[in-house]
Amino acid sequence: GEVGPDFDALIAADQRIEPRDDMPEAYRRTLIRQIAQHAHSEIIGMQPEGNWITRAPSLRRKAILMAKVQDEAGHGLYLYSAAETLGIDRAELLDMLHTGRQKYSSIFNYPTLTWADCGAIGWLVDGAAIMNQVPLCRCSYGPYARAMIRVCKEESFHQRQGFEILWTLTRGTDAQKAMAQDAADRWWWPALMMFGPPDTGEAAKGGHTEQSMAWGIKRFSNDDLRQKFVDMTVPQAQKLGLTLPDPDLRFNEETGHWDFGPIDWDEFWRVLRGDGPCNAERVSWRVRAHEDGAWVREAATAYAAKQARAHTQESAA
Amino acid sequence: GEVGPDFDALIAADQRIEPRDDMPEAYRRTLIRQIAQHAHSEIIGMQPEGNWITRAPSLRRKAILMAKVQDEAGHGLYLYSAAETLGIDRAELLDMLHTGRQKYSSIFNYPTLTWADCGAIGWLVDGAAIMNQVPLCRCSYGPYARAMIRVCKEESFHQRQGFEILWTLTRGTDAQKAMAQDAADRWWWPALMMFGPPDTGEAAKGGHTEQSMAWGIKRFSNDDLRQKFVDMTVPQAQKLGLTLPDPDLRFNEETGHWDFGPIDWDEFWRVLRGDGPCNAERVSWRVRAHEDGAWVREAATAYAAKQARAHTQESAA
Amino acid sequence: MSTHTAGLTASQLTARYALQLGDDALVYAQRLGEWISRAPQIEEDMALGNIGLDLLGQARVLLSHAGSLDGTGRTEDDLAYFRDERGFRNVHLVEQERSDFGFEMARLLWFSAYQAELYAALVASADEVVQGVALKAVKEVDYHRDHATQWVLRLGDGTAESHERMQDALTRVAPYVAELFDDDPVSVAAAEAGVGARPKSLWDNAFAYVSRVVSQATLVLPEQPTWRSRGGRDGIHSRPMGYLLAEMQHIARSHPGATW
Amino acid sequence: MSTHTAGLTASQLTARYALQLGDDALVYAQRLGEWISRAPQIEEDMALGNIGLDLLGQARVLLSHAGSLDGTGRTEDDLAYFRDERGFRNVHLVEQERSDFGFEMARLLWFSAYQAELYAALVASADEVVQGVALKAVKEVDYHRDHATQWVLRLGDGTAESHERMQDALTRVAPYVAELFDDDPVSVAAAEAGVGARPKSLWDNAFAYVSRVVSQATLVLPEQPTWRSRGGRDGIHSRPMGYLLAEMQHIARSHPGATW
Repeated sequence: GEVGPDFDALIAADQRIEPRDDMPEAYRRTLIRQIAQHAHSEIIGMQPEGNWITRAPSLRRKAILMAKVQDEAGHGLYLYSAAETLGIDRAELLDMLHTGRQKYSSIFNYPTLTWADCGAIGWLVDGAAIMNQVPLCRCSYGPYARAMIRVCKEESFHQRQGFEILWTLTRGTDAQKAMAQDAADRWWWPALMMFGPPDTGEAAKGGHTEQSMAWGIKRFSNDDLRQKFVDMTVPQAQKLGLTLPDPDLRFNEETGHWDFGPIDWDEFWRVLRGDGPCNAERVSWRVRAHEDGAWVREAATAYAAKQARAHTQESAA
Repeated sequence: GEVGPDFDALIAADQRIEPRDDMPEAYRRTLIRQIAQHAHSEIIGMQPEGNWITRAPSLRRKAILMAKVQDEAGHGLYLYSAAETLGIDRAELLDMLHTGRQKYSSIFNYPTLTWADCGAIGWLVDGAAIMNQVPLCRCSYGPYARAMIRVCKEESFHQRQGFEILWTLTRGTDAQKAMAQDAADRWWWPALMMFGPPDTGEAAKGGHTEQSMAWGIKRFSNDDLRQKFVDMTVPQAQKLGLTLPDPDLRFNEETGHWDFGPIDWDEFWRVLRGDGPCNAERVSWRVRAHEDGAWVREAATAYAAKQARAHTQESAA
Repeated sequence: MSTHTAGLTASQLTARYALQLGDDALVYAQRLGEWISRAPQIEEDMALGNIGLDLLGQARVLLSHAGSLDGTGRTEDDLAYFRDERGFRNVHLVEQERSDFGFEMARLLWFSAYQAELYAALVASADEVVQGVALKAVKEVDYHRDHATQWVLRLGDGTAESHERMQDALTRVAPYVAELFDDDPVSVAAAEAGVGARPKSLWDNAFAYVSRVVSQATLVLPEQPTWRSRGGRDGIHSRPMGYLLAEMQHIARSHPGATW
Repeated sequence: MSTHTAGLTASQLTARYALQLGDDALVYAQRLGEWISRAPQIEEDMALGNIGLDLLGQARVLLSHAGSLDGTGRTEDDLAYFRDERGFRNVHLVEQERSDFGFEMARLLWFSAYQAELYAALVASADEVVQGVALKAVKEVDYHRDHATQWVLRLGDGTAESHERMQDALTRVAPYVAELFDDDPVSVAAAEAGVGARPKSLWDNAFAYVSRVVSQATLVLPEQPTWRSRGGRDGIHSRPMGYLLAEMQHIARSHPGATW
């Protein structure tokens, strides 16, 4: 539709755009895509850790894990609500997830093979997510920014819990230590890929970075965030006593940053295309839950309609 | 139909009746009922032990158990074939099992709670079954008698395997010993009930013993077989170091038999009526397997018909 | 493995009682945990997770209490992860396999109707820990029961399909209901000691509640089934229990002596 | 947990190779064991039990051999019951959950077509135990493959429903096929040592066999799927594996040090 002068002015003044404000269609579409992908990531992200709820090795950890996965469902809900303020509804968004027309974070296409993976997800995956998400708390779109504030608060709690799982394992039996190291070996590179392809070079093509930056949706480049994450995480790995699986990892005295080796972008693109270890499983699991629940949702709708009719008739009488 | 003089003469001479021979309708019906019940018991009897195939605690035991449960399927097949010689087919018999119109041995309505129960079933349940079945090797109906010869040979093998499971457990850790004792506690009385209600008194009413004896289908009374079983089993329990759960159990010097306490016939009748621990589960498990496999059996029938047609056309050409 | 209570000290009796209440809660929490990421809608992933968490919370306090009173000094994890099937004292209802959502709501309706009465009574328990659990749980269970109630209404009085499925679910749950209200020796002795409640005494109110919901949902309570479950309080369980424990305990058992 | 073969002694290499062959057989035997009492007809309870027993027999010899050669002195039971998921080297195909009978026959067709070629090659193995297993297994696997073939024909060319279900089963199995024929480092090194066979070298014959059966059954082989399984030989497994091991190992792990 027609976009008034307010939008550009608001963006220029670093003010929030609200649902009632006019906005360019491309801005709206970009936000829907991004918020939906984020919401889907929360929902699909329930699966890798959900895989361990029934097997968590202590009741305390079981309770923490259940609460965490439940939080992810909650994040999904806030985010779908934020997307709905842009004039699309959750059912449509879920349908796009189920039919592969919208994506979720590729990190969730990796399997959780041991209990230590619950730790690694909290420490590395939630850690990387926070790094991506903190700037979004200042995103130009109000409802998204507000959702992110709430999400980030809980994520940092989850990150600490993940670190604590690994802390306990690395102080445990030899088998536990090996489990923790194995998890770090498998999750480190995929976590670095979470920041997306590099900002320059061959792999950077087709990204949305520039426009998103101009619109105040994105605040930092992929590579900057990735470097921040590495700088934050390496000392934590040292504290844990875990070796990160990168022979090129070393502190650069000149730049004050940790240098790291080349990322396997072929793997990144392969997983993104659908050939990751769990792509097929994640979507089919989600679709099965949705289909198994169709009769329940239909019943709820029918019941609500009956109640509304009864209420109307009562009021009319 | 009309029954010639041969039948009575053959019975009187303790000769075998064969499928081609005339026989009284009641004899035929009694045999169908008994052979079918016996076949059903083999098939339902796969479940309690089948419950442990995926969990058997050593690969050797897993292999023995798989082979045993497979033997039970084989016994079911021989016995259904024997019943089919009496002019009824397996599908009809299975239908009567599935709809509760024919029974199976009540012993299989008890659960297998621990690995030791696989031992107790072999030792006590197969032991009691053999006691019941050995006389049937001389049953007046030929096909049944011949099936029983084969069945009994394998059953006595199973009985030894069950004894050996318990032998190992009773020489094992405290937990293993407790497991073995617990199994003996739970299976002893149900095993005694396998011989059926007493031959005299209130509980004896409505039995078929007398006629079956006259027809040479049954050779010993329930109580006689039960006593034989007790006399055989008590010394085995002593060898195992297991206490049988009957404070009245003592050797009677006068009779040369082991006296035992009163059996809880209320429990027997309750389980027979359908209110045993696993009645509902056993039948529904069986029915589900049958229903899940319906499309497969239909396909096999359709394919066989196509093949037969093709063959006929070929021959005609 | 007997449930006879003769010769138990007061502490041991309370331990036994706490153990069976704790086992019901633990095992049902385990089943509810299976729903997370599989529910009909995301709100329901959260709700079932919440209910599971409440039950897990009850279980942890009750099992710790049992372990500290019974003289063995076992922790909640010792009891949850290193006890064999024959030692678990939960009723069969909670150990049945996860089925469809209708079955879950039928199970939750009965279980929470039972627990609502149970904890209402245990608020007066002479044992402080049991009383403490009850004081917290009455509010939690009120929410569980309301949640199940709302769904039974929606499903019973929703579509033709949901009506039929909800009715079928009530039938499938029916054989497991009576066991909740059986007067087992431990509960009876605990009730006499002022610590527990007699299960039978909880029946009238729970039944009245469920009946009301079922009839408002345009459903009928099924006839008394031929077969009914028994034995959970004696450690006699149904087929699914061993598999549930295998899954729950496997990692802990794979690392004996480890802390997590 | 690496599968790099540099620095392995000849015995250790053979041990690694025997282990992965043994794990395929063990895990598939475990899945086939689930069918017993659940098959479409009693003959099939027996047949699937038989095939499971054959595979279990192969697994026992191969695991014992692996344990005796790798320097750890582990027994078949140590390896089956006290190894963690990351240590299992089987392909994903065999660990997938039991599904319907069509899926099982599709899986068995591919697996036995693979094993038929594998053991035909291993009859010439320089390792006596591997050779011994192969000599026995070629006959067994010939029966397995024939059994699967007969069913794929019946289901493919049976009723309209069975045709559709069998076609669907082939599609569901498809993503797990390629992994069987991947040249993993252990197999390649074992082949070079004259002990093993290169998985890639088995593909042509196995594919030709399956193609023939599928087409005779009036079915079509599905397109190459977007996603395919990887990683089993490195101990990277799919979701069902942990649950399979929990069930299989639970009792043994519950009684450490016990003999059975």
